[in-house]
Amino acid sequence: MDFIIHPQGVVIPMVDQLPNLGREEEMLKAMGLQNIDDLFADIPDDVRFKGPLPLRPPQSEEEILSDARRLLGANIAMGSRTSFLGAGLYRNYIPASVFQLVTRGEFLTAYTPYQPEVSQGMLQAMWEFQSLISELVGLPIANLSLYDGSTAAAEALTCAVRVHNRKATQPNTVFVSALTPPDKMSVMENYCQGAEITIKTLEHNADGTLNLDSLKEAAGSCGVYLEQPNPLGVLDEGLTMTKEIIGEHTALIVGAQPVSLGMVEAPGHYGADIVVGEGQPLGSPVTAGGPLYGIFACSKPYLRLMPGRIVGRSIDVDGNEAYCLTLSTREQHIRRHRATSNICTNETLIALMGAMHMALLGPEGLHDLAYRNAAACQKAKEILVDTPGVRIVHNASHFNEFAIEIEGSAEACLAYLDGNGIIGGFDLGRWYPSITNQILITTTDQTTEQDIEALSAQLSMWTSHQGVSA
Amino acid sequence: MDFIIHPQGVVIPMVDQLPNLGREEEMLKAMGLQNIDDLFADIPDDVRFKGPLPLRPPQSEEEILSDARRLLGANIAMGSRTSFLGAGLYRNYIPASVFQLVTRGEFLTAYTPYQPEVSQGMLQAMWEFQSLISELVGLPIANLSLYDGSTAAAEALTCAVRVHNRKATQPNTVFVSALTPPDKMSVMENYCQGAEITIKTLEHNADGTLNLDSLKEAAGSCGVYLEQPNPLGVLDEGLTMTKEIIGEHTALIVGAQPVSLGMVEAPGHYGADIVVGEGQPLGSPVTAGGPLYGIFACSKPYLRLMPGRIVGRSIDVDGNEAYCLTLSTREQHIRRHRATSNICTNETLIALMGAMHMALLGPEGLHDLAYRNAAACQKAKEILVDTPGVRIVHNASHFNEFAIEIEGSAEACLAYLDGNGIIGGFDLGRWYPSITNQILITTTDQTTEQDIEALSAQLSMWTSHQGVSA
Amino acid sequence: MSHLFNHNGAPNTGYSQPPSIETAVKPSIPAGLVRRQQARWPRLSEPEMVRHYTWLSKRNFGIDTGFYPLGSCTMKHNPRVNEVIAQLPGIADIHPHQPEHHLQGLLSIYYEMQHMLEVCAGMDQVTLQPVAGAQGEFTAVRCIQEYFRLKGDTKRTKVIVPDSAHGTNPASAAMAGFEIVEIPSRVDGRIDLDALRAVADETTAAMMITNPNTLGLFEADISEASQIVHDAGGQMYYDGANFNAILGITSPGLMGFDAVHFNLHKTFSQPHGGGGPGSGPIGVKAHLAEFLPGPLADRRTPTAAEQSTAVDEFWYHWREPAHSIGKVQQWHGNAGAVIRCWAYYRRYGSGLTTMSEHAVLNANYLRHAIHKAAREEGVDHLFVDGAETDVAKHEFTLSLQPAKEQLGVSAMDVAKGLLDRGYMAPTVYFPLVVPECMMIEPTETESKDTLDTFAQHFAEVLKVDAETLHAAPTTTPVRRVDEVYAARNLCLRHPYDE
Amino acid sequence: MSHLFNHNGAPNTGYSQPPSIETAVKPSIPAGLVRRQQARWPRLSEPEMVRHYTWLSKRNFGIDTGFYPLGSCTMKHNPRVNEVIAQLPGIADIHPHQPEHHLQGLLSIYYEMQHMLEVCAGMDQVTLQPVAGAQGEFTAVRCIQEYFRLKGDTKRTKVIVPDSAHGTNPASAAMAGFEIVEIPSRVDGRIDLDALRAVADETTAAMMITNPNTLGLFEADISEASQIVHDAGGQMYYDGANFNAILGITSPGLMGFDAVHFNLHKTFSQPHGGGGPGSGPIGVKAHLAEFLPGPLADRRTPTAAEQSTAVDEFWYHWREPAHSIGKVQQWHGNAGAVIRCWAYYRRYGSGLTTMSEHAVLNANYLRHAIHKAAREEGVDHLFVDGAETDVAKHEFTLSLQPAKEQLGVSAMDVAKGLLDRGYMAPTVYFPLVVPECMMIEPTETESKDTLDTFAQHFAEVLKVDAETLHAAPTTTPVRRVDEVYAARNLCLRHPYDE
Ligand SMILES: Cc1ncc(COP(=O)(O)O)c(C=O)c1O
Ligand SMILES: Cc1ncc(COP(=O)(O)O)c(C=O)c1O
Repeated sequence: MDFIIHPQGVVIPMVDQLPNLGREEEMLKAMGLQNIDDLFADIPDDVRFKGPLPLRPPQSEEEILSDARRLLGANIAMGSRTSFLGAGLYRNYIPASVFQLVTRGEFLTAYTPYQPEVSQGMLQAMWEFQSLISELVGLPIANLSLYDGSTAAAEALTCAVRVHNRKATQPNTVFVSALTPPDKMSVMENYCQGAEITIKTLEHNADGTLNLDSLKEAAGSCGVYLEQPNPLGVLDEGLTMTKEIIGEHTALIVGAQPVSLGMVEAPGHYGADIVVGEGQPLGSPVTAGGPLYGIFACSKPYLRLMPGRIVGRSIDVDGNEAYCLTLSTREQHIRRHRATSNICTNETLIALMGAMHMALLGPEGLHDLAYRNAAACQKAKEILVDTPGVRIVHNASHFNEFAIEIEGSAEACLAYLDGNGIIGGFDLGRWYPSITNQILITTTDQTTEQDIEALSAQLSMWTSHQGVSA
Repeated sequence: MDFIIHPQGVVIPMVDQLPNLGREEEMLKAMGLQNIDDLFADIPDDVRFKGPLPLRPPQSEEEILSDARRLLGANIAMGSRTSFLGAGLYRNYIPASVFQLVTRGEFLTAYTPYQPEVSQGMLQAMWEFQSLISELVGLPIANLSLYDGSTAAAEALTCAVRVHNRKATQPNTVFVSALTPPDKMSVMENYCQGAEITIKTLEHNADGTLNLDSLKEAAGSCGVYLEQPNPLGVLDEGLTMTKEIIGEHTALIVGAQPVSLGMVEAPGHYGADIVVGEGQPLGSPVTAGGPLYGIFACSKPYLRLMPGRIVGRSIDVDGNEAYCLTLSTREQHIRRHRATSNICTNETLIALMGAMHMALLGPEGLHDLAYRNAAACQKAKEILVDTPGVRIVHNASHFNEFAIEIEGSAEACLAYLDGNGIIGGFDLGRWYPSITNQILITTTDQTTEQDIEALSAQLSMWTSHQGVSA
Repeated sequence: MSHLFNHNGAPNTGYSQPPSIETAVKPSIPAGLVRRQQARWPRLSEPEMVRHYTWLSKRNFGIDTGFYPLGSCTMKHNPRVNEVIAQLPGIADIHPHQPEHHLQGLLSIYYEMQHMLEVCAGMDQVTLQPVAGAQGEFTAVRCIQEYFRLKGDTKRTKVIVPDSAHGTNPASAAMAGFEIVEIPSRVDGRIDLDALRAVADETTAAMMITNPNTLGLFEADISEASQIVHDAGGQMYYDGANFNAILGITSPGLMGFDAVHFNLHKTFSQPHGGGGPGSGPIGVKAHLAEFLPGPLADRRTPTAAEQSTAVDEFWYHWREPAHSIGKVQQWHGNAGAVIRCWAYYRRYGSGLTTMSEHAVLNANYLRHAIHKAAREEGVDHLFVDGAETDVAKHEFTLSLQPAKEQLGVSAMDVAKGLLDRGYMAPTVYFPLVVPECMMIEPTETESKDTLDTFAQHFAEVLKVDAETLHAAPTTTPVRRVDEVYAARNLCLRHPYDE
Repeated sequence: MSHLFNHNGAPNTGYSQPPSIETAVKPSIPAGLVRRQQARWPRLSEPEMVRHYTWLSKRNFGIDTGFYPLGSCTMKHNPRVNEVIAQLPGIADIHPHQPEHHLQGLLSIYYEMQHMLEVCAGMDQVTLQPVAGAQGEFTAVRCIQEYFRLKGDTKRTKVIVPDSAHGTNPASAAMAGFEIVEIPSRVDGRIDLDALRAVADETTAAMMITNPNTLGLFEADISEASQIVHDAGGQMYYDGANFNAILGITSPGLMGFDAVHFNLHKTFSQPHGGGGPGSGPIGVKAHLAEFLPGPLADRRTPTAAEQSTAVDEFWYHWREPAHSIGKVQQWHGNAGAVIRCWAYYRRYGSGLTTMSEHAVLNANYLRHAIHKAAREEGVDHLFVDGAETDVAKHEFTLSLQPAKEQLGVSAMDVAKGLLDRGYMAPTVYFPLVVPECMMIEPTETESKDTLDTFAQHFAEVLKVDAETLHAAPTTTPVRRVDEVYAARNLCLRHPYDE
């Protein structure tokens, strides 16, 4: 028993989670045992801990909450500053009803719906999620989430190899945009190395668009991974021509920012075989990078070799509509080491938030959300183009991000902005080490005109400081 | 139609609550009508509004939330300061599960359980609430809430008159402690005047306790209203003798602070016929004074003349346990102008929060919560007794409040404390105009030793300033 | 079944508390006041508590569960952002006794709400203090009483109410000490002006009425009624429970009323919470304004010192009306409800008219759809309109008297039949003037599909044989509950000894 | 039925947005990229959306709904304050790329969690990056792979797993490119050391095993197994899915393991969310530490400038291990889950041992109660223990093989019978080594009453005739779902044309 009797007589912590505290004896007696230790008689003495865990004492709910408030309060929430940081994660407003519904215990505290008869709620919700994603990206099939955008991209590569390797003239080879952020690339490499897949890179033009000549080399490989908008925020019309170039037997995998698809063509409509993406901008807060949800959608030929769980609509014994997990023979719990992926726990609840957000938006709402993102981006370009010392790097169309070049080092500039209350964007040098003076500026539906003006003002201050020190 | 087409083409507000926007024509046509105005043809022209309501344009959810954050953020939450303000409302910690469960739509969005077959959840929860309150105050009957502590007290007075008037030697008369806060007294007066009840007052001794001689005058009246702890925070042992003094035919009504009942005797156990109180300290935030919930409990003789709704345990046609509203012949929807009260909408959801909090506390938890309140009070007394210029007014036992006397005016002192980040308590001059230099100091489970030390330090600063200026 | 009182775990099971402050001397209770026997409360761990209340919730029907056409109750959707707002510390953690400079945000919202309600009702001054409709009625009637008292007009001891009035109207007036004079409605459900003329005299303090009335009909003669009462020297009181029908279309002020209450928990979407909390502000014409309970939110130009704390170009402050009747709740009313309703108001703003239009559109459409479905299913002979009318407002009544007579099926039976089909039943047996009454209010937040489907189900229930309907409901958590048993075998709390 | 795609209201029905920023030139999409056909999404108003998802939730079973004895899944109560904490802006509104001085609170929590897991597991370094157990396995196996690669030990291409292993073990190792060697369990469900000796050799990279194993039995020979694998030059990998049984009692470190993953969504109460998210940190011994994916949270004495921003006496910062395999998720793992689990940890602290003790107490008590109830009901001949043992750990298995043989009643039939009695069914048909397996894990957050009642129901289900059980469940939202139909008539999204 681990009661802590406080000097003043108050009995405290951990009690509140253990309904059988105080009943141990009664329960042991019923089993014919003397004490708790009898239950651990099968654990050899030489592997047993001696003494209590060297950890801090238990706390009450109030103390935990107060420590959490103190510690997390010491973090600087993006919303408490003017922020232009995105680079893959985007803070759009999420309607209040989403949080209130997703925390209903029936959703929150359920396991994977292995017993469909009592899990119809989540099963149907995920089937609807698949339907929403399918329409969003323009492909007939979607699974019910992978871990995040990066693992979805990585699993797309191995999936492409599984599907195309036999006919490939460049077997075990995939091509990935050289712009792919190194953290994402690293995930891809980890996922690919076991399958002995070689990842080659595709080059880009100075205006940020894909070099279509470079793409030609990818023909005959198993797959090509490109993003739209690309990591520099550039909308690349060239992508509509890629499928034609690489041909039928090479998978075109497009990584899409889901909010952009309110205005930008669905990749499935210009030939993508697989569309992946970070689902977060729809339905989920940024949450320091997780939990998020990975979108994975594909066309028919990929179905039986794709990763992740899928819900199918079926009937029950009375012929009534019912939903269940299907095609599980691809999965680890059935196929074990021959499974298409090792994924088990995925990101269902975050995908559910995505579904709820999509349900509230509707097609026009998604368009408007995209428009608000894009308008803020356009405004930022309009203002920054006139800001002394700032150059917009790519003369291109952008969705909600674009690169700027500033005087001096990006790192120093961002530190300066930070000192003035602005999270100024992302130092592109962290992705592309040869670049030292470029910042990726991100706008979302939360960006205001004042935010942009504040950024512009501080950037021109920065420029003038640079002038002085130069 | 009230779409607002934004210059940039985005369609906005109010749309999200009206599922039939855009379907008006179709629906009107089905009815053989031309336009919405046809539905209002029965309203004479001379009483119709001309032109739109002169109100501000609609806002989107985001804008409302952002305005709410801005405006409510401009209020100073007690938790953002060191606070000793109570005087009837007390901020104890409420476990997180209470909020999460009470906002479940099934509870939140239900009406009064008029159809018991589909309202068993709230009915049983309220029956359990009655049981919890009954045990808490030591009386067999409790209703399922009145508006707040003041209306509960007021309704107790009229109830006492209904029950005792026939045998009273002082008919239509009740006696109320002279310490009763004027705002509460005002509610009592409003409720009593219609029934032509005279409210007389009971005097108190210099140590804050009830003057038992004064009480003798109340014998033969319909009822006596006293508080335990009293409005000065004093625990008055004398109350255990009041029932004997006033006799069988005069109702003893005790207003109790529910948290105190973890340590202090239940009024029902020392003769109270009716116990009322402000339920807020159990389960509810202070919320600027509402919604709260009024506790009303009584002994058998009052049952059929008491105000408010009551749930009874019953059976359904199959003989299964079932709950329903009962004794509704007392209520306005049946008895109309002869009802025992006009109450209809009450404070069920807040009472439910109370029930949840009580369920989590259990008897020992309530004791500990009371103890924490009292220990903070004791500590405050220990520290303030040694603080220069501060005098503890009543040499008495206190639960979680006590009066101090300070140098100079209480109002100025509180303003001084406020300027130093401390909500210093309640200026007793607001209740008792003849008193100018007393402050009611309240502690709760949220009060820390540092809080008390900060108060003491600032009070001695205040004293020294007073010395200088004097 | 899950029973709270069946749980009996270890001490402090549900909620572990931090240690208390250490004191030199233990806090003590006077010997005669020490609690001897703890409350015999159950002991639940957090998991048990969460599961118990989750289970209970699943046995409860709310708007979120399904269509809730409860007449007179305006069961509209409760926007979810309002709940988020009401939990912000700037409202949840505020004490009403904090000084005004701590409460500028709250005061400005109070001011805005008073103003909005004044505009919508055509009244001169609103107070947000009353915490429910009934309390609003009582408060307004008290103000009227004080008004006459101050004028020395002491003979006015009566309040007139139509027989179709909600029970709170007579109850509230009686609580204030008035004698109730009930006047019968006309056969068509409207106010009988002759009957009114017959009773309105120098003893009349006020008439209380709602418009649209409790049958959902607009009282076209309302101006004349006002005239009659005013001519007799009385005051006109508007029961605002049916405000959802007329926002931006007409107002009590335009109809000649002197006082009105609002049910913010109806018209302005404060969730009903299974019975409460609500909020029942009242608005009055200028001659009654100084009798209102305080405090009212008022505003002025800020001083230089105040400027930095001000939330806009004004400084907001509390004000006590000169002849205030005093208080009806100890604090400033249900501030938490006011905040939610402010958020609701902001969503519509000047577009509140559209809200009312849709409420009336939906009610009339549903009425139409029910009659149509009944004709198609051949059951239209089993009910009639509660009152004849071309258009209803936000609700309408049906009389099931024909079903009762022809089949022995009562309005209650039909109600229970609807429960079996997953609906909350409409209000039954109110107003009392309609025999076997069913009162249906869909609100503006229900879709056409929901209305169509409900109409179909309504007709189908009427096709069910009487025996089956008498036995309904059968699919609910419990079957028909024995209310007589409950009253005869009173069991009002956990019986420890059973 | 409520169908999302049946709703088709007005544009922007569900969520009204503020106006966009006005720009000089309209933002434009390159002509070839303009979306031509909008997604054919439904259009729901907020009330419709709220009701739809409320309805769906009512058709879903969670821990809050009832007892959820799903073996291997550790369905313990999810403390509610953790959800409040996870929604604080200091975690929800944080970007992983913010500079370290913006993230001192987060970093300190990461550090504390790493440290706590290191202590509990007896490992030298933990990384919080993997976002689920399976990803943890993959990550650790990748680290082992790189470890051998750096050592130039290139022949180690095989990973040994017992046949009772969870499917993710072989799947993860295979994903990393290893060949899987499966070794059979002994009849008593434990590891067969001889079989292990037979396969452990210079090609062995690692053995993956969980202890207590998937039958809920503690592998008493675990040290010897470690010895065998280590002698062969391989690494020992501990599948931490069953950590709930041994916290504070023993640790993978003490048992000789080199690497371990944790399922924070099992042991540390991250809610399962209907399938995720989870969090699958891994811990390793020092020799593997520099291969872990980064960033790790580390700390040092703050500089003078840093002191004001520090949350305690340290300055926290990210660190990249020298030979890191790189990343397995793009950011810092599931930070939101880590925060919840940190809150959970704080509630027990050094008392985590008590938590495990109660998990094991409850499992053994339930096992005892089931056998007892079965004897009393005369159905004890219908099942046997999945493996013989005196005590189980946090879960145990039963084999329904006798019921299958004697009555034709399968483990699945019994599972469905339990659904009808309001329970979630235990895990069935896993581990594969137990015929007609039922795997039962009550967790420490269930009360004795719940366990007693479940045991009784379990016995009663076994008394139900076979035909009825084949037809079970009958009281659930749908009846037995046709999984074959689903696979044969693939319908994976809304069919617009139906
Ligand atoms: C017509 C009418 N008047 C008055 C009231 C009383 O309002 P409340 O329940 O808020 O006290 C109601 C409430 O049902 C009503 O419908
Ligand atoms: C024994 C065992 N190992 C591994 C896993 C995989 O963990 P996750 O689902 O977090 O990927 C599980 C999950 O069910 C498990 O039970």
